[in-house]
Amino acid sequence: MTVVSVRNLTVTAADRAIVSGASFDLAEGGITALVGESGSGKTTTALSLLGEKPPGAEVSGSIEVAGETVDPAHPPAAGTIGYIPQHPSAALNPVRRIGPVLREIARLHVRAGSRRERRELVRQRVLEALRQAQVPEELLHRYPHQLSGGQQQRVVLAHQLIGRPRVLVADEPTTGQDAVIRGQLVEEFRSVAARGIAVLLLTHDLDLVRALADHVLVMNRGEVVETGPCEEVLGAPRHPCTRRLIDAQPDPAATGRAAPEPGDPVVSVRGLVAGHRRVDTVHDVTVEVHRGETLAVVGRSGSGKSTLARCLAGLHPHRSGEIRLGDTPLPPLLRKRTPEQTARIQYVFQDARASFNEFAPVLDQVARTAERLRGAGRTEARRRAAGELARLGVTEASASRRPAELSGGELQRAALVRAALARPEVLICDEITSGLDTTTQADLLDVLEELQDDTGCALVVITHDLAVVAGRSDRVVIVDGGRIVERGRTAEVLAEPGHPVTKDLVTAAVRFTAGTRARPD
Amino acid sequence: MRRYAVPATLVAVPLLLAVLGPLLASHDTTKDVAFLLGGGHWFGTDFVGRDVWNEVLLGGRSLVLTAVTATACSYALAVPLGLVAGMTGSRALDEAIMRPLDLLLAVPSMLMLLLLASIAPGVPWVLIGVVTLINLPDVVRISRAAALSLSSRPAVEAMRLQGESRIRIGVHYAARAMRRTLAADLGTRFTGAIYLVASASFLGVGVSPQTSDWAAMVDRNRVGLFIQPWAVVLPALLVVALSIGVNLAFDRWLRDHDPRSTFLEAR
Amino acid sequence: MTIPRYLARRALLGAVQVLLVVAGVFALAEALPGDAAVTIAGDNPDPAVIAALRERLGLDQPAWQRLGEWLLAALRGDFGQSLVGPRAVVDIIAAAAGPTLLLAALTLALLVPLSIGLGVLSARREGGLLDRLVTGTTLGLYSAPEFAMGVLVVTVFAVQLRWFPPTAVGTSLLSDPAVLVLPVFVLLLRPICSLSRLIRAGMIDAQRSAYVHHVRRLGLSPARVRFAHALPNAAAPAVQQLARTTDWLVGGVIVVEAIFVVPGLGTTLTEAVAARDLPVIQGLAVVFATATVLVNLTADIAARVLAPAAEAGR
Amino acid sequence: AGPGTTSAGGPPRPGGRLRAAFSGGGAAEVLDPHKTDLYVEIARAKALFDKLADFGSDMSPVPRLAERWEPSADLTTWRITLRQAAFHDGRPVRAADVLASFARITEPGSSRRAKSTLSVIDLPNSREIDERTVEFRLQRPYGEFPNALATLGAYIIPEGTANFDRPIGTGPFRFVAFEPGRTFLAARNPGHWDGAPLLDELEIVVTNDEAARVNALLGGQVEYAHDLTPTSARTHESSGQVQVHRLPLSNFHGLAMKVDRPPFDRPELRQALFHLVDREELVRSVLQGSGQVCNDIYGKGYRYYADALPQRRQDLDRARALVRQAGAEGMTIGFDTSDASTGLKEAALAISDQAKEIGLHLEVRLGNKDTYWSDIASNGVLAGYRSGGMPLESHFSQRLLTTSTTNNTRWQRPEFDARYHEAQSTTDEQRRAELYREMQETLFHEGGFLWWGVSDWIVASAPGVHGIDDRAPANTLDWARFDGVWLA
Ligand SMILES: Nc1ncnc2c1ncn2[C@@H]1O[C@H](COP(=O)(O)OP(=O)(O)OP(=O)(O)O)[C@@H](O)[C@H]1O
Ligand SMILES: Nc1ncnc2c1ncn2[C@@H]1O[C@H](COP(=O)(O)OP(=O)(O)OP(=O)(O)O)[C@@H](O)[C@H]1O
Ligand SMILES: [Mg+2]
Ligand SMILES: [Mg+2]
Repeated sequence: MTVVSVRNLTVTAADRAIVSGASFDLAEGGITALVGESGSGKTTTALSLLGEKPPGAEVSGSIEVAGETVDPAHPPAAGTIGYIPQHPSAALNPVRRIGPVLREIARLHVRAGSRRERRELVRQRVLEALRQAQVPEELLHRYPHQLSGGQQQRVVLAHQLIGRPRVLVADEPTTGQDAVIRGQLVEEFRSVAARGIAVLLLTHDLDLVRALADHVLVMNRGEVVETGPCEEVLGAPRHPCTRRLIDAQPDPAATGRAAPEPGDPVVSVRGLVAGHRRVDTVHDVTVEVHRGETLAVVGRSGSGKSTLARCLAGLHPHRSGEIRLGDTPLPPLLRKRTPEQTARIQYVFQDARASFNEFAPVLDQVARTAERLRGAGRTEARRRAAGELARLGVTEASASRRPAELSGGELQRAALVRAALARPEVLICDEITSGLDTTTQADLLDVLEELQDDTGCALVVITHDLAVVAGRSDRVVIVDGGRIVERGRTAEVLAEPGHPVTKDLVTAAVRFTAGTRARPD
Repeated sequence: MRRYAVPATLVAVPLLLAVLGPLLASHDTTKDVAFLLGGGHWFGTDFVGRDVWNEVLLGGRSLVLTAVTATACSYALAVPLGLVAGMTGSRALDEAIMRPLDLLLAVPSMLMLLLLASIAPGVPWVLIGVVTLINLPDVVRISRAAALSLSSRPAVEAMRLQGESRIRIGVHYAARAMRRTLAADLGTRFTGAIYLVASASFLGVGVSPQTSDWAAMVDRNRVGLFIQPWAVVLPALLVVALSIGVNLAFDRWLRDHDPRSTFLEAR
Repeated sequence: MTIPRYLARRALLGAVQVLLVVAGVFALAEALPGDAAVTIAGDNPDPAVIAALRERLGLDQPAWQRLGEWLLAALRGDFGQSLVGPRAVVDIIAAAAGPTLLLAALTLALLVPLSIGLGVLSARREGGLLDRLVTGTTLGLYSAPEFAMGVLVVTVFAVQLRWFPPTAVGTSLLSDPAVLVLPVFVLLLRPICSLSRLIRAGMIDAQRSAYVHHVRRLGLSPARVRFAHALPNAAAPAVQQLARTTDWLVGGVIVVEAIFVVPGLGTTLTEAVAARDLPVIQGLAVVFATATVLVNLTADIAARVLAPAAEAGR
Repeated sequence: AGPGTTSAGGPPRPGGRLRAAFSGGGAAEVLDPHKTDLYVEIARAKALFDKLADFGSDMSPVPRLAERWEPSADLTTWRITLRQAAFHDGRPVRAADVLASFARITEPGSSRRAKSTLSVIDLPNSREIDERTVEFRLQRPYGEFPNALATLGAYIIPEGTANFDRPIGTGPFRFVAFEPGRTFLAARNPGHWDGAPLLDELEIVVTNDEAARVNALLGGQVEYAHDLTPTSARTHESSGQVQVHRLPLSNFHGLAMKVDRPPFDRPELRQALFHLVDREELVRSVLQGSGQVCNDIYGKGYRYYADALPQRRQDLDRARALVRQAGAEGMTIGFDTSDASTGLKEAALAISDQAKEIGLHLEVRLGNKDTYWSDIASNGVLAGYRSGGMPLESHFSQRLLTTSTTNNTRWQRPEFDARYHEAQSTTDEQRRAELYREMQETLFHEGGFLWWGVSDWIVASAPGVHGIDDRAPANTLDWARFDGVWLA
């Protein structure tokens, strides 16, 4: 049965159609995937189901959710549509612990019974949701900032799984998840759908689409250019856009770059220990990054990858050990580092949206790097920034808007440019491809390679996407529980994983793609 | 501009009176019976028989000027301090800023006023200094509290990685994120400063007793509230109008210049 | 840093602060013109009498010596005798602390819910009629000075309508609670504005944040969304202002104490300063400084709780 | 018993408790009658104790515990006969109590209020003639010695009293309870020598804020409110909710110019000020009409006052000419004032405005109110001044003799001193009056004080209160006297 029916949806803002004439239905128990290039209007379409629109935008067309007409003046009843935002960190209240909020949500769905019974039911419901969303129970006492990016995302998922919405809209729900968890989440989404919930999945991950979706909608520049059953659309794409997306998918079987011989170490980390409050989350890590190489950092969600990266960037003071940049030891604190040192190691944040100042145009912010760290003049810096952004497909017009008016993928690219403008010797990229469609992702990786060739910059790529790892990195380190458990040349490690964790990750990824991807011949 | 009509009127009337008043006022010093209602005076006479309207004309300029300067001074000093204390990663720096200010808070402000009154009577700068000093720790604390939750945001970390100076982060990000809080506080603090100026002039700091002053008028004429209400009500109304107007204008302006939108952040 | 260690360090710092404040206040009071002997002599300032008084009160000794002696005695818990009256400083302060604390506690108990309520209410629709009404009213009351409000309130509710007693003359605050109504009312008028404005500002910002939006989408009731999710994020600046209000209630409500004849700490301080009664001023300084230190400590802990992420960054 | 009544309320009725609100001094207040400084302390002392004499409404001494006094011919020995009176504990009042009381007041090292006045007595040589007769030997001839007996704080306490926690006196009321700065309760003394008071109880509450006193009165929390501003009086007089009593000739307002230093060492400049001040305007605006103009000399309406002198009025031309003569045109002169007493500051503002018209710039400086009197005693040249009521003799001796301790105008003239001493050495009232007239004439022309007005003391009472004397200036016998008051 159709739960959501959208007809001729058009959203215009600033004389430009963000979405134009989209029509589709969501059926009870069906999983529909909405795919398309970054900035094609996916999030905007999804949010219009909730009766939300960009400020100043005009919405036309009709939306019906569970028989009720929805428009910005009449949003659907709270709880009808579950929504998992693309950037989950902002959805978590910074001053509330995880557990109480989950219980609060659960209480909405537990009626009947005595107080004791209710309490027990609430507890069960919370535990159930935690299990489904793969959130360990010990995180209940934590504040959101005490979670890793992937954990935050799963907590938000748990919020939605507690309730019983008619429709679940999930905007990139697996971007921050490792292969193992992703596999488990696929099962959960299936069971959600099996409960009769209509699922709208917004994603770039075509493997995920193949694994889950019954139906696929492809968007391009605000228009739905192709729709149909999953196998049909992805198996025999008709629209060039769709074809491009499929073609650009990285090859998981790639065997790493033809790596140059390792240069001198730019950064060497020795015996690094770091942690939060009393617990250590990074233990005795020793690793070197060589000039011009690409080092992939892979590990389960919550294994300490971001913490390690932040230590390098000077954002998280380590407890002991040493980080050397060239021959000089680096002070642990950013404010003790010279601008020169700051410029030489740059970090691209996992959550791009949160890393922008919401009050200033993105372009201005991006350009500041060139001004501050490379001594460029104001106009020169802007020119450079605009150029780099354009290379990645973000127009100057978009970039001149405030962060809130850019799509997730656009911001991710802007964040990369912001760091790259410092012309760093080491560029740490924390999940920078996660929010990007395959085409843009490929472009971005090409641009990075160019940068590497031009400047001899070393890349540290933190990612869950083993395909990216396989195709683009020279060496890989596998992190687990804050320790490096395996390291080596990418091709070798992926081909013959030594550590159980690596094995798990690789098998999960392979199983995932093998089961879904019809290998192009 | 129509949306600003109400706040603009509320601010303009007292402000114009304050600025132009002294030009229109008569400097005739003869006195009538104190607290006369009518008797050839538009708004009666005050506690020593001076014409209330004339006093109102005379009494705005210095008051508004000192209150504005004092509030501006306290903000100019306090907000940067609060930002630094709230956003610094160094606990030592935070404490080094906050604990001495706590000392200032712990000294009864009346004692401070009294002392300054006796040390340097009649100097407007002293008055501005006192009012600034009294407000300083409060504003520092409020802005520190507001800044504290900003300090750990990735946006701030990203700016630091760009090599941005503390000042720039403060001005371009933190101050903007806090602007609503600061405006709310500034609005009420300005009003507070008006009365602080008055009570200080009552103690003899700053404004000399010969000078007319709205807030001091309210204070000195209060005994006559029931036989000659104008002497209190008129200046009080002007202060009220000024204060409500300033605050409403802030509110309006913040609403019109709101770069935020939930929709897009919650995506 | 863990909370107990933090507390221990702040307690130590607090003791130093109190000491410094007391020394500072001593210096301030010394710097004031005249001394107890002069004020006792009053409008009959016979130099011989003043000199005799000085000698009797020990005021002829050097200042540092008097401060030292006072501090030594204070460490033993002896705050000395008033210079102008026959009573012990401790008795004087204890007698005045009762009414002050009672008034302060009552006012705070009403102030917090009221200002939160008003702030949240006016933030419901920014710029709406209700918002402007609340803003206008609270600001109007704020900008009308408290003595004027006091006089007005007494005239209307006590003298004309006779609903409440006009002053606390001749009764004790506890035996006749009706006496408390008007002073508490007047005490509320000012802080309610500054607090509710801050809450309003914070609430508007918080209500637009993604996390509030998120829980709203989840179907939490509007009240829960406001009070359990938006308010904790909005409250940080208001908590600091509340701390200042508490300070003021403990030591600075001189006007209200005068209008309603409540013999509290503020009045005692005014009188002691007027009489240059140094031991009493010193004793009060200890009380006020301790109160401020405690209030600040509480406020700082609240600030930590309300910005949990900030601590991690340190 | 008691003074004449002014309001008709039927025949006096005994009973009831009168609650009176005074301003006070907080925790520092004491019940020691020898240390009375504040009005509230005087009122309490008056309820509990008696003096040998007290001032009548024209400031002439009226016998109280003293039945009569007889001086020797040379006015250096005075024999006082005591009334048959008893302390609250039943002990009779004896000559020994009088001597002991005065000895306590004048004790070396003490700072008791009446000390300087009573030190005229040569106590070691004074003696008890019998139980009820005392003979005072004086240091010098003192024709107005009864003034000293009536002086503030010269109360008689039982011999050997050192502790005033539960004071025992001879007054119309006996002590019940006291909390400094808050309340005082006393009950009728049925055995009072002047007849028992009508009230059962007298409660005195301390209320520093004037508005609060009025409100308490309006709200029925007290029946008597002491010390109101003219504004409050005007506000409530007509409403009929309260009775307003204006006690005339209570509070003198003036200026003190220091005659020993420039610029006021030039008599012309002092005279210029005499002619400058618009007394009517000051009375109208500063006193709000609640008072009368004075003629620059102290003591209007009191015994020996020189009322034959012509009333001075503002004469700007004359003033201008005098300023010129003094060479003070365009001069800036510091003018000290403060909030130490009501009207002080307002008067200063008004006078400095008036002075502008003759080209004198009087720069008003607001001083610290707590130390004002002591500050102006030595510093500055021109200061706002006030004085309560006292006999002319006291005014002269305390403020205008070379040896005076509070000689704020630095008026030090041997011939003036000589006249004073002569007046005290003569038994001839006429001669004394003549001498006083001459002294006042000198002051009128070139003195350092400019008394421009005298204000009423305003008290108010609830409608049912009767027996309050409406003529007694503050600090005289019938002011704040509750033994003749009754409630109807
Ligand atoms: N403030 C904190 N207090 C305690 N534990 C924390 C805190 N911050 C992070 N952690 C924990 O530290 C571990 C490492 O976090 P980190 O962000 O480095 O993980 P990650 O490898 O980047 O994971 P993801 O892939 O999900 O982003 C996680 O298990 C996280 O729960
Ligand atoms: N207020 C606005 N004014 C103008 N353009 C806007 C506004 N808000 C969004 N856009 C633009 O609309 C386009 C669609 O945004 P949307 O967030 O829907 O993209 P998306 O498909 O979700 O992309 P992504 O995959 O990167 O998240 C983007 O190019 C964005 O820049
Ligand atoms: Mg999107
Ligand atoms: Mg991470």
